[in-house]
Amino acid sequence: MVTATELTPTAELIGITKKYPGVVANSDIHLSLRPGEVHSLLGENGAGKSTLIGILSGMIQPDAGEIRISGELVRFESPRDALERGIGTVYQHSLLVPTLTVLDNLLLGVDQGWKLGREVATTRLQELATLLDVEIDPSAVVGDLALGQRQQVEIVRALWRGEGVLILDEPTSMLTPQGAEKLAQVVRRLVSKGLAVVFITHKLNEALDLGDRVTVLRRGKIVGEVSPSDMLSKDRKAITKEVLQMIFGESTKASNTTVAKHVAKSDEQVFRVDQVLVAGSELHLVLDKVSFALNRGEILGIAGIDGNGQKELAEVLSGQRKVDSGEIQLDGKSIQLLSTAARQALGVRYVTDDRLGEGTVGPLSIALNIVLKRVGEAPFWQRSWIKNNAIREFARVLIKQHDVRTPNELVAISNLSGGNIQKVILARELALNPRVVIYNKPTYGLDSRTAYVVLARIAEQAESGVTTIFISTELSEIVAICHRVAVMYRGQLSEPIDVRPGIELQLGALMTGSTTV
Amino acid sequence: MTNTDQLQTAESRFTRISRSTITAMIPVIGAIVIGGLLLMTLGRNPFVFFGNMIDHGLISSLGRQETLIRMAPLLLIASGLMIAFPAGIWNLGTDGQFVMGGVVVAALGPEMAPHVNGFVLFLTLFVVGFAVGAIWSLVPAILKAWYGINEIISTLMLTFIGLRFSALLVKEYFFDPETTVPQTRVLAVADRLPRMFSSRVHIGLVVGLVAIIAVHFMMRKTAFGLRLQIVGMNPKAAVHAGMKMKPLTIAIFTLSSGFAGLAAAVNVAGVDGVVRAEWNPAIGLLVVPLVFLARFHAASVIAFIAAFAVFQVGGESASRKSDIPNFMVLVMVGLLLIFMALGEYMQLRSSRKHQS
Amino acid sequence: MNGLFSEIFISSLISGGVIAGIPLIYAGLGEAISERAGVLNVGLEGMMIGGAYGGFVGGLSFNSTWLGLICGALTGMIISLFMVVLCVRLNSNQIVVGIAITLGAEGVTALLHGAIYADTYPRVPTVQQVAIPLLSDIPILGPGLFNHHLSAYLAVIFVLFVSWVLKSTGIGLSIKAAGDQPHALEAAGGDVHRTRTIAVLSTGLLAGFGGAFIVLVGAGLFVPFVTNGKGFIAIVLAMLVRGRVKWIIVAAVLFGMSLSLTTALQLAGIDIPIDLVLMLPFVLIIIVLFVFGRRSYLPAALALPYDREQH
Amino acid sequence: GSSSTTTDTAAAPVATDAPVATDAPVAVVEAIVKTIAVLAPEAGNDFGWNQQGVDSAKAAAAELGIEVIVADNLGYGDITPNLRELAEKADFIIAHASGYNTAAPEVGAEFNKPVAIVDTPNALKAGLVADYTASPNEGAYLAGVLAAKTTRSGTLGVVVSGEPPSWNSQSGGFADGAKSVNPKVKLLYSVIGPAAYADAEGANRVTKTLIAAGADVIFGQGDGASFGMLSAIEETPATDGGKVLFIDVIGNKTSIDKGHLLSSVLWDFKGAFVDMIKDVNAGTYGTRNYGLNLKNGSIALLKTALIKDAVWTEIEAIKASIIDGSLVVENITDAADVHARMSKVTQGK
Ligand SMILES: Nc1ncnc2c1ncn2[C@@H]1O[C@H](COP(=O)(O)OP(=O)(O)OP(=O)(O)O)[C@@H](O)[C@H]1O
Ligand SMILES: Nc1ncnc2c1ncn2[C@@H]1O[C@H](COP(=O)(O)OP(=O)(O)OP(=O)(O)O)[C@@H](O)[C@H]1O
Ligand SMILES: [Mg+2]
Ligand SMILES: [Mg+2]
Repeated sequence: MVTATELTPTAELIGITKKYPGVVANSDIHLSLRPGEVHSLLGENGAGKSTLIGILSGMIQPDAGEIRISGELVRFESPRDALERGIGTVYQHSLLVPTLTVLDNLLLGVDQGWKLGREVATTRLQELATLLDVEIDPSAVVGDLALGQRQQVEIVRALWRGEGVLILDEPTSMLTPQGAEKLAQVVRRLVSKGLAVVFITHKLNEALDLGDRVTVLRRGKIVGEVSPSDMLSKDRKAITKEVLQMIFGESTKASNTTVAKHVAKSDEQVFRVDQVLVAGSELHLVLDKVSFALNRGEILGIAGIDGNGQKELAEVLSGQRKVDSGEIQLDGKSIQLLSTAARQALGVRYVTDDRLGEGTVGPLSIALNIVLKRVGEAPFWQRSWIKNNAIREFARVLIKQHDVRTPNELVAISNLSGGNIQKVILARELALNPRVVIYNKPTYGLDSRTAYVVLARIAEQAESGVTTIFISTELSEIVAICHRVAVMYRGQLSEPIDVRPGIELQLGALMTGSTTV
Repeated sequence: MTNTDQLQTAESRFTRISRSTITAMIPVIGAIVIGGLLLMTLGRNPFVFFGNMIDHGLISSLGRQETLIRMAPLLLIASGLMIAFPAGIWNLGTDGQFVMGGVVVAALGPEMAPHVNGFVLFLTLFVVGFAVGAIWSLVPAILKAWYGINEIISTLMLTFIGLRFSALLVKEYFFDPETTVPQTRVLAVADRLPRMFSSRVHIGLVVGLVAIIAVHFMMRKTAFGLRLQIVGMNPKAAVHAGMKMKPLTIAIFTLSSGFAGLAAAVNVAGVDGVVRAEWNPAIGLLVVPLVFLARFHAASVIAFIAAFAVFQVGGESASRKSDIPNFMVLVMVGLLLIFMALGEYMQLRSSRKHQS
Repeated sequence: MNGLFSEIFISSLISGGVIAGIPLIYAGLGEAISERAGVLNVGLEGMMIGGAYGGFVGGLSFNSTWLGLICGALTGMIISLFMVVLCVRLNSNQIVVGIAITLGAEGVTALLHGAIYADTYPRVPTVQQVAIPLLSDIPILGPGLFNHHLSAYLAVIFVLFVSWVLKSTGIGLSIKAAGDQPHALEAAGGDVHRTRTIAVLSTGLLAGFGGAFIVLVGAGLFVPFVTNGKGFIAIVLAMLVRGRVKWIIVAAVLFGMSLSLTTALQLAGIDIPIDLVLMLPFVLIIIVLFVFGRRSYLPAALALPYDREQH
Repeated sequence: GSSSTTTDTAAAPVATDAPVATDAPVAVVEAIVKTIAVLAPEAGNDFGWNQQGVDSAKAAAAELGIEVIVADNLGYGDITPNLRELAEKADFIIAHASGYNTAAPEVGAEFNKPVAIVDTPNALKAGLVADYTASPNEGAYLAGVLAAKTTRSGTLGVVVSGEPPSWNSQSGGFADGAKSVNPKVKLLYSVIGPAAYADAEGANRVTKTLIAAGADVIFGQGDGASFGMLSAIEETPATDGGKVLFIDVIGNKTSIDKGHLLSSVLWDFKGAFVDMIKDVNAGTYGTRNYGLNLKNGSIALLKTALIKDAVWTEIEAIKASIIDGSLVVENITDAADVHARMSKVTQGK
């Protein structure tokens, strides 16, 4: 058997450097992508992974360095040039046109003369969907899809266009474990046909399971590699330890998702949702008589495949969406008619999963995004006048506390890496002294250490009496920190059940709509 | 507003202002060169033309005063736009708001003048002008806040409607029975806004400058200003952060168009003293590009408006002296804007180079 | 029927409404294309007046309505190059450049007209009307709607063509993507600059054609400012139909008809002040906006410059 | 040139130290006015209001051997900068637009310079302000007679670009003149549309509509718009298949006519301007107003080849009776009165 190493690399990045004001995102990076190999790219948030693959996909122009495709020196002026060389990419943040249908998004940018080949494309889409074992309605408008569904569309598109290299930047962050597993199978099959794959993830197990080779970035530099031979020869535990060391440097704490779970939840009922109904334009209801009640300090997990009404539930609870009927109570008082601001004042917080769309204001500084929900409040504003120093001071503290990677607090938040943006959002919400917090996929895009810290923080807050609704597609996280868990399926919420070891199977069944276990 | 400058240090603000002052000069020179070529092809001497333009727009005492007078309403309209545009509200109806404010002020002024002192008179006229301008945008404001209806359409349409409606008001209700042409009574010269420093420049200029500086700091330093910017940059984030979109939207429209009404009040009480039926100076749309070019920064807005007024006042005079229709002024202003846009591009590019 | 409400009178009213509406279809269609591609073209009025003048000169020089229209379209396209270079390529502010184009084109055409034609006010060649068989025989409506210069019908064909392009072709998809999420277009291998360039040039072409139509078919000659704000009305109509270009025909003709209606109301001796009558077309637009225009949709990237590395 | 355009001849004093002979301009030795300025809102070559004003000022200056500064295209906005600059240079200012009737006297007072304004008779101020107002209704009356005698269909069209008092005065005079010939004549009246004076396209459209409604003579008033009317008339045959004819106002479009120009109500301001300057020189300016009328010849009906001699003779007779006062033409300025004189479409058979 010929090992991949001996073949000419499909793509080679040589001496790539990219600087942003105050940040060296990539520094003299050398990376070879070989046919038939999955190359896992690891690194903490802001390490420079997305920048690197942005350069390979033609989105970003490097300051120095060169790219070779099958040995030939190329210059990618635009993603088109990369696509023409068979490089398909799933970007970290959805790059689909929200107003177009799934099908038209797939056809976008494909040269095919005057008339679009919609029929052919539909067939191809169905094939790929079957391959991934997902259901994708080609005529659905992308803007109506949940983020997870969008990610599936992106994967389909990358598979379609990436004949030589497939780049996957955190493709599984929005997928269910089953979905991730399916993706892994597909990737395996493609690789066996000679494709080169770059796989970025923060889930170490995924990276090691799927990757033939691992490269780790830290602060823009390559800090370590695990070769295919090492991958095969060494023991998994040893590799894990080694890789963690590379990712985070000296101080490495093992970060399995077992967070010390507290027991002290009181009997005092704080939050109650009763028969909440939101009618959609579709045939089925968006939220179909959702009911649950939470005690003080309790964490309720809400599991489910993305797009089953979790986001709508979160919005209804936070006040961003109106209910058509039903009641929401906080401390026995109805709050469903209150505005978002009024609910915030009562201590209801919502950590959105749409970090770019609504969670942050891109052109504003990190500091201002940190006080986004406190505009006008003391000590940041006094007699309505902004106190820049107070805001900056506060921001610096939170940036430090949450380890946000940025030159300073005045950087526009849109210039941060995805994970660091998420850290800012969490920092903002956790600092507010909340009573009831709704988290929607709070760890999505976070590196494992940060994710661990966040989960620990959530648990800790619950312990201090904060009531928590924890929406996630990661069953392991739910199992790790929740007291009870319920599953959303087509707008309906199952009866919450107590979390106990081995519950995953049962949840998995509920998530796909089967009522029997 | 490029908005990391929310929290900018004083130092970088200084460099920014000086840089924008320099970029303000390059376009002026560019416009003069191309305009000069056009003049030459039309057989006119460009040196004479621009000499006259600068002389009458900037250097001669008479012309300089006219330039300053011309700036007052422009500054006030700009103040309103500096609120609306960063908040993502396309108020393109300032001409209608201006005319409506002007008509009511012109009708009210002469009625009030004999009965009250100057201070009360002007304060009332300013408040009324502001209020009428604001009311004239109430329909677009409500349509936008409650139904999400496109305000570009509604404000433009309300300008067309306002022009007819103001004509109707003058013809049917506010007319001066002493004249045969439909126009309001005249606010006597003695009752106009006080002039400053024994010149002809009335205090409207001060009102304009104060307004623009106040708006500048309101947008950059107050909670309200930040809310408006957030609404403009990412309305979904504003909703997520719990901001009350309806009251904010109404406030944006009210302030923005109120300033257009105030601009008219200042002009009527300071310069015109009267409004005829069919009156429409149509200056609102001219201010729009200047405000964008200045990136909503008060110092730049003032500089651009000054340059613009010099071109207008000086250009009209120079056209006449060169015996060329004063459509030349339109061409010059068009060129100026194009070169300003180019200048902005070059500035952006050089600042990028600096960074890397 | 021998009275004033004769058929010929009514069809003249309808015909007048159509002729007033056609330039709005052309220009509105152009604007719709630009807007879908993310370029808010406030220079439409300037492109129309440029087209009007170019059409006038062309029509006179070649003594042909068609060649005049083509010259007008080309002039509009040449003017739109300013927008292409400054806004699409150099990322200048679209509003600034648009207003500059409008002011500059108004000024230049007025200057040129004053220097060349103001002593003679030449009139353009007479237009050849073509009655569509059968349709033009429909009583009352037929003659007014279906007896026009061929370029009037061409407007409808253009609209159908653009509607098809937007819906069923790759460039159509690219245009929509360039307006809604330009980064996605690039990520998919499209070219935002190229797409917007095509869109803006099409806008110039159509606006120029519409401007030329005003002179060659509508007014019969050029006078300074002859487009009279029609460019701004066209912008409004393009926004009103919210990207569904076929509705531009309805909107433009309705607007034209409401102009005719103001004449009809006056002739019918409706005893209300003329200013109220003349408000009618604009009030109508607001009503249409309120009734049909809820949930207004504008492309997300409208009026924003595109820079690949800046999200 | 006319020697006296005054409406009040008794008030015209004779300058004692400068006996003025109109035909000997060089003789004006002691003239105070050496330079005059004329301000017009639109282009001075518009074959209409602006051109007549500018040309008249030039002719008056030529006659008196003095300088003239022309400032046209000034628009209706804030013209005080122009006024002030001209007030510094000129000895006498003609503000040739009713929209300037407030600003011009104010600036004149500021610089102590005499100004002439239009359509504002009661603004008279000794040494500073006087008004010149036309009575075009008399000329339009004659035009109405001409139209009624020329029409084949018995239907006349009146197209206006707006409803300022002087337009209304002409529309009313025209209607009365036409009805004096044939009380049953139909008068179709339309204001063009919202886009006002330069809307050639709208003018074309409205004119065609009136022609379709039966009009075969169009009385048109409107600056840039009137060219659109002319072009519509050239393109469109009357309902009987014959030619439609055009009656213009203020200016003389003969040089650009293609055989449809029946006549025009001509306005000539020269006489008024000459009289004004003389009064300034004589120190009597501001004690009287100046009028344009049939009597002093500053309002006249253009004679064209299309007018039959017999008709012209009749018109001359009517003109004489207006001049001698035996026929009084009502001067109406209100739009409602104009509308009342016009036919309604519903009145059709
Ligand atoms: N457009 C930009 N302007 C300025 N800085 C940028 C820009 N894009 C990225 N950066 C910075 O470059 C660094 C690398 O970012 P990158 O997105 O590549 O990280 P990443 O490894 O993908 O992180 P994550 O796991 O959080 O997605 C970060 O510090 C980020 O703030
Ligand atoms: N401006 C508008 N205001 C209100 N409703 C509109 C407007 N434009 C379109 N509609 C409505 O939206 C629907 C779709 O419009 P449109 O006819 O453009 O659809 P289409 O699918 O593009 O065309 P077609 O199916 O005929 O090829 C129509 O039924 C119409 O009622
Ligand atoms: Mg990343
Ligand atoms: Mg349809």
